[in-house]
Amino acid sequence: MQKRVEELTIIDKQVIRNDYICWEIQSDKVFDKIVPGQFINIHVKDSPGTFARRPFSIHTIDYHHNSIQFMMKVVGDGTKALSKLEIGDKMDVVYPLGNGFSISDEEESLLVGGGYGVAPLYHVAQELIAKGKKPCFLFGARTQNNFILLDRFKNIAELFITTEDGSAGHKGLVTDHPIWKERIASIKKIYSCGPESMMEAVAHIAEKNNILCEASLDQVMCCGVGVCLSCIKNTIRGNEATCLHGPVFNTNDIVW
Amino acid sequence: MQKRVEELTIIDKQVIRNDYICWEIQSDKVFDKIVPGQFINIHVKDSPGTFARRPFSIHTIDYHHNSIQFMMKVVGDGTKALSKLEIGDKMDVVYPLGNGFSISDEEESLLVGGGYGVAPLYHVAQELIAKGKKPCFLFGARTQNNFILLDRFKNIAELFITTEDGSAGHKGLVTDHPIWKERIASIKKIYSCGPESMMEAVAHIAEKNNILCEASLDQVMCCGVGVCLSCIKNTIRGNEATCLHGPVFNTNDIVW
Amino acid sequence: MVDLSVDIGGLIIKTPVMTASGTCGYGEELVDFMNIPDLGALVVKGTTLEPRQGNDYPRMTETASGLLNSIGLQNKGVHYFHDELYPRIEHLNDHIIVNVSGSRIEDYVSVCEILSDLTKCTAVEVNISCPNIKEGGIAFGTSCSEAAKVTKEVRKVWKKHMMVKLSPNVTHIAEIAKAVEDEGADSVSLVNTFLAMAIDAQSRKPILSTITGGLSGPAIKPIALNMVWQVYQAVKIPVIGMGGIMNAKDAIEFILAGATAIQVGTATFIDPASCIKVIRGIEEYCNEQGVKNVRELIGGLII
Amino acid sequence: MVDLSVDIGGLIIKTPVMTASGTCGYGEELVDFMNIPDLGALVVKGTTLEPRQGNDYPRMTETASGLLNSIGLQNKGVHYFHDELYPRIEHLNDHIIVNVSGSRIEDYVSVCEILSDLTKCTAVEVNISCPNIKEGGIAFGTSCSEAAKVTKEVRKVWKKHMMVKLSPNVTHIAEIAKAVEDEGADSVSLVNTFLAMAIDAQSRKPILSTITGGLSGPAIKPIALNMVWQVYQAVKIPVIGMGGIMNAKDAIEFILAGATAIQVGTATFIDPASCIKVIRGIEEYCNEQGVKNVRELIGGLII
Ligand SMILES: Cc1cc2nc3c(=O)[nH]c(=O)nc-3n(C[C@H](O)[C@H](O)[C@H](O)COP(=O)(O)OP(=O)(O)OC[C@H]3O[C@@H](n4cnc5c(N)ncnc54)[C@H](O)[C@@H]3O)c2cc1C
Ligand SMILES: Cc1cc2nc3c(=O)[nH]c(=O)nc-3n(C[C@H](O)[C@H](O)[C@H](O)COP(=O)(O)OP(=O)(O)OC[C@H]3O[C@@H](n4cnc5c(N)ncnc54)[C@H](O)[C@@H]3O)c2cc1C
Ligand SMILES: Cc1cc2nc3c(=O)[nH]c(=O)nc-3n(C[C@H](O)[C@H](O)[C@H](O)COP(=O)(O)O)c2cc1C
Ligand SMILES: Cc1cc2nc3c(=O)[nH]c(=O)nc-3n(C[C@H](O)[C@H](O)[C@H](O)COP(=O)(O)O)c2cc1C
Ligand code: FES
Ligand code: FES
Repeated sequence: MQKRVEELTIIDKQVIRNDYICWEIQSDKVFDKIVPGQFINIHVKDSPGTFARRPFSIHTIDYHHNSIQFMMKVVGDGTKALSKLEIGDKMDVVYPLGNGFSISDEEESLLVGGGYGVAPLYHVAQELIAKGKKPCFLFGARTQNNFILLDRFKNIAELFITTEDGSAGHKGLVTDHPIWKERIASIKKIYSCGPESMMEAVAHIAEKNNILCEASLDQVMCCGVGVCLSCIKNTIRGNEATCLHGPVFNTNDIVW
Repeated sequence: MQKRVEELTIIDKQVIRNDYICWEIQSDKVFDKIVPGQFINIHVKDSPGTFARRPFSIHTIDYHHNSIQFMMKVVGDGTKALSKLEIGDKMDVVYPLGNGFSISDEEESLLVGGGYGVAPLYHVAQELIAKGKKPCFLFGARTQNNFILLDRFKNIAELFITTEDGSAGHKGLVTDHPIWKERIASIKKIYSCGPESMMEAVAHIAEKNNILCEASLDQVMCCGVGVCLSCIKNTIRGNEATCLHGPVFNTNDIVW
Repeated sequence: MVDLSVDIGGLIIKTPVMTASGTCGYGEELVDFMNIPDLGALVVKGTTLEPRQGNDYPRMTETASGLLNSIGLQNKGVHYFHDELYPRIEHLNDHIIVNVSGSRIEDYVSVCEILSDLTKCTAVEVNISCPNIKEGGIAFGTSCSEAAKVTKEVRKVWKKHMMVKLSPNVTHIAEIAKAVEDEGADSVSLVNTFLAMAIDAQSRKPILSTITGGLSGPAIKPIALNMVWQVYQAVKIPVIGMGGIMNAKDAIEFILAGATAIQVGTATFIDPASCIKVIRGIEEYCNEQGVKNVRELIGGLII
Repeated sequence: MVDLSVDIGGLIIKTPVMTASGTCGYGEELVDFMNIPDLGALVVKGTTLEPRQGNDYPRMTETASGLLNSIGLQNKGVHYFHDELYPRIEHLNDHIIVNVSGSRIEDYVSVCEILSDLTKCTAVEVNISCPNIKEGGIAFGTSCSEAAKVTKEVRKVWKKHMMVKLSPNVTHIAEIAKAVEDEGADSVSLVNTFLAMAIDAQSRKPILSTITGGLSGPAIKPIALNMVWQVYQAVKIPVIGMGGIMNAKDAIEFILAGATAIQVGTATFIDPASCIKVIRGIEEYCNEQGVKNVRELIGGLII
């Protein structure tokens, strides 16, 4: 879909666990196809400390209502100011941005996520399921309470979890989960989104096992449309703007 | 009363005529004596375009509840941002500032006001009445709709009005009102607050008739405590900070 | 109908609004957001003789009402621009102005020579003010004699419009402007970014990989506005003003201070359609104020 | 207990936080808001030989994250300060630093001579950087030789601590700093305000009566921070940093960049208790970070 700047209307706001908000924002105009892994870039008004826009992954799309859901963790001034908005208020959004994941034809795929990185994987799984594929989620967190909305994910696909403190699921990092040993032969594609260290570790496993792997990078962004060149990542093609040529990269192309 | 910086709690908010708000804000701490004509200086959060504080005259004080009422006209970014606050929210206020009017012992006095300048005259009248004096209001506006809360003033003292378009009261400027001819002999003190041109015209009448006259100047302010020297007015003593040596001046001292 | 066209020194552009170099990529990135041909000119990313990877990440951070960057002129070099990029973007505007940078005078000259045969490249903007490369750049822009030298050498090979972009990191910017005017610059553009720095108190480290960078955005507007006004009074060639222009009101202020045209930089990061919104806003302002011709406003400050 | 005392060059002050000249009056105006003796020093309003009315109203306006002023050194002259003001404020701090301004070198010298006998006036801040007076002021601060000359002449008559306040409106601020160090300055303070301008697009007039003024506040912080860092690397005498410090975090950044002490200016207009809040915040930061002595942080930027 063509990129645009638009004032979208907040039609739903769910506060989860105090520090996460799940928003739904609606456009007056019709949506074309939006690719899972694409993101939106929001202008924060009423926050003197916030000058640049703030990027958030698209969690899911409702094409009937031309609305976008995204999950926002409240971390600093920008997200704090946004968190004060209510249903009916407007958000000034540039969207849809970035390349998104390439939803390919492999039968089985693993969707590895951590932190707010799980958000776009929901959209990925939806597309895979629509194509008749079998996605499987593997999420990691430091401790049980750090997960959000696990039920929502469980409802659409198989879900495995790890926690560093062992409070839920397998104890350890996502890369320590037994699933890697058990299913490594059948997994043909990995989609990952989360902390960079996690994505890098996953990429190494993928590389060793010759699995196609895509990761959605989390560079600090500003313009979101490829013109400021602040969000670069070194790739085999040189420094690339992650907002334009990414945020999703084939992990083999990334110089970590 | 000693000056202080404090977060006051909004305990009342009345929107009047769309563009005026009558606020009541309350302190946890006890008030000492606040002089009519003193003002408060508010820090506007959540407004990227507003850097300096914004000054507002005290409309009246409730010493039992340690609360201050003030009337705010919504004109620009700062007042727009403030207008979004609700009962229960806090305002970051420096107060009480300036010298205030000298409530003197003259039997009859005229309180001449225009625009938001009427606000502090209410407090002045209250003090005069408490002292057993007879204040009388004379307010001017361009047109009838520009007056606010006239009833409130009418309730405590005699009230005359003028409008430039003749839509209410006497047609013309406040200085055109017949009261000047009728009562000039008995008026011993004038308190004025409003547009500078009005206050200057009133001051000339006062001077000609040898009436003691005080005016509350409306210079653009910043610090409100006499340290930035931005709010100066030329007086017979040289440039003086109106926030510290004013906002109220004996009009004979002002070099208009 | 307001006439928005201006003459920036032998070059007539249809509106007084251009992109600022390094803030609009090559124009292609913005086609979804606005009709690029409506802009007065498209000023593309700083271009050097050799490709440059730019500085390491992180190379941008927010400051109060501003941005601090040390991109460091990442670009694929003039040959790539000439052969690959230009053909892709030549339809985007009648005036594609290439911002030319280098660390040696010979580099500026070579880049300009290579660009000479590109029809739509009707002007170059000689960047003697980039704070983010180690040698050259800003060094040329902070001394009258060096600034004059670069201008003189480029003038020898570049026959079309030559705009020289000045650094604000100087004591007397008007003197630098006069020096480049004397050597044949057709216009001056100002300002480039201010040398600045950001530190993370918690980690006690600089935020940018390069320690220092260049400050842009509304924070610098009042300083830039004064510089435009100073230069306007000192030179006869047109002045292209920029520095924190976020909307039409800001643009009008620069024009009143003496700018014949203006560039929109950082604003594009906040709203990718900023340039076109500024143009529409200038038009509205002219309509409201009864201005038939935007040229009436140039240097029209009432004092 | 954190030790907050610092030595700014033969003068030990109990905390590294001072008021900035022209932003705290004479301290008296702020007694309701904080305990002035807790500050490292009280730097009072710019003082000239003769009384000055300052510039016409309006002489201040808001800009994005900043303030633009052209107060123009309104003060009642050094004799009034000596005879009337000093006795009233001498109890407010052990170090009352008078900011000395003038349009001729002889004026600086005379003012300092008159101040010599005031016990609590342990230092002067020689202001060679005021952008808001017609002659002198900034002219002294934008040339190494002029800056050196003022410093040299004042040094002859002023035996106590001499701080020289530098202008940021220069190409190489470190060179000016070195010039005044060579002539015997005990410390340098920087930065003063940036020459800047504001225009009202609607009326097409300048907003200030003086057309241009000086910019202060958070907008300039990243530029000021870089200048402090540059000067810190160039001179051996202590650097007093300022420019947009609004809170303890900002103050720590300046100290990490090389400031031995800092001054709080514009912040006082937004919160009259800013200085004391900055001191408390520095103390907290030191406690959190396990810093026993604020001196450990000076120039402690990790690169
Ligand atoms: C492509 C992309 C997609 C994203 N998707 C989501 C999402 O779906 N949900 C979500 O909650 N967040 C997402 N983020 C992160 C989100 O943009 C930041 O959390 C947000 O910008 C913080 O703004 P703030 O003003 O509240 O915090 P700030 O005050 O700017 O920063 C607060 C803290 O967060 C850190 N921070 C700021 N930006 C980033 C960043 N981009 N990455 C990592 N740390 C950062 C800062 O260093 C600081 O420690 C995404 C980021 C990118 C680049
Ligand atoms: C001592 C004093 C007492 C005041 N009391 C009241 C009061 O009781 N109620 C009330 O509504 N207002 C009062 N004001 C005026 C009030 O401070 C301004 O209206 C307010 O600061 C505007 O802020 P803003 O950000 O909304 O507007 P801005 O965006 O700052 O300005 C909007 C418009 O208002 C004009 N303006 C801004 N400040 C002033 C000013 N001080 N005087 C005149 N015009 C100004 C600007 O030039 C501009 O045209 C008082 C001012 C002073 C100095
Ligand atoms: C991210 C970024 C990259 C820039 N790159 C260049 C450049 O390549 N060449 C150049 O002359 N100026 C460059 N500039 C400076 C801008 O063109 C402009 O002069 C400056 O940002 C001030 O304008 P603004 O405040 O509107 O952004 C860059 C600025 C930014 C913010
Ligand atoms: C209203 C005002 C008046 C000032 N007067 C003086 C002065 O008299 N002498 C001086 O050296 N600096 C003066 N300054 C400059 C400040 O001391 C300080 O150097 C500058 O404002 C930067 O610091 P800040 O951003 O913290 O305000 C003045 C600044 C302002 C805003
Ligand atoms: S955020 Fe600007 S190029 Fe990616
Ligand atoms: S507002 Fe600062 S001195 Fe009056």
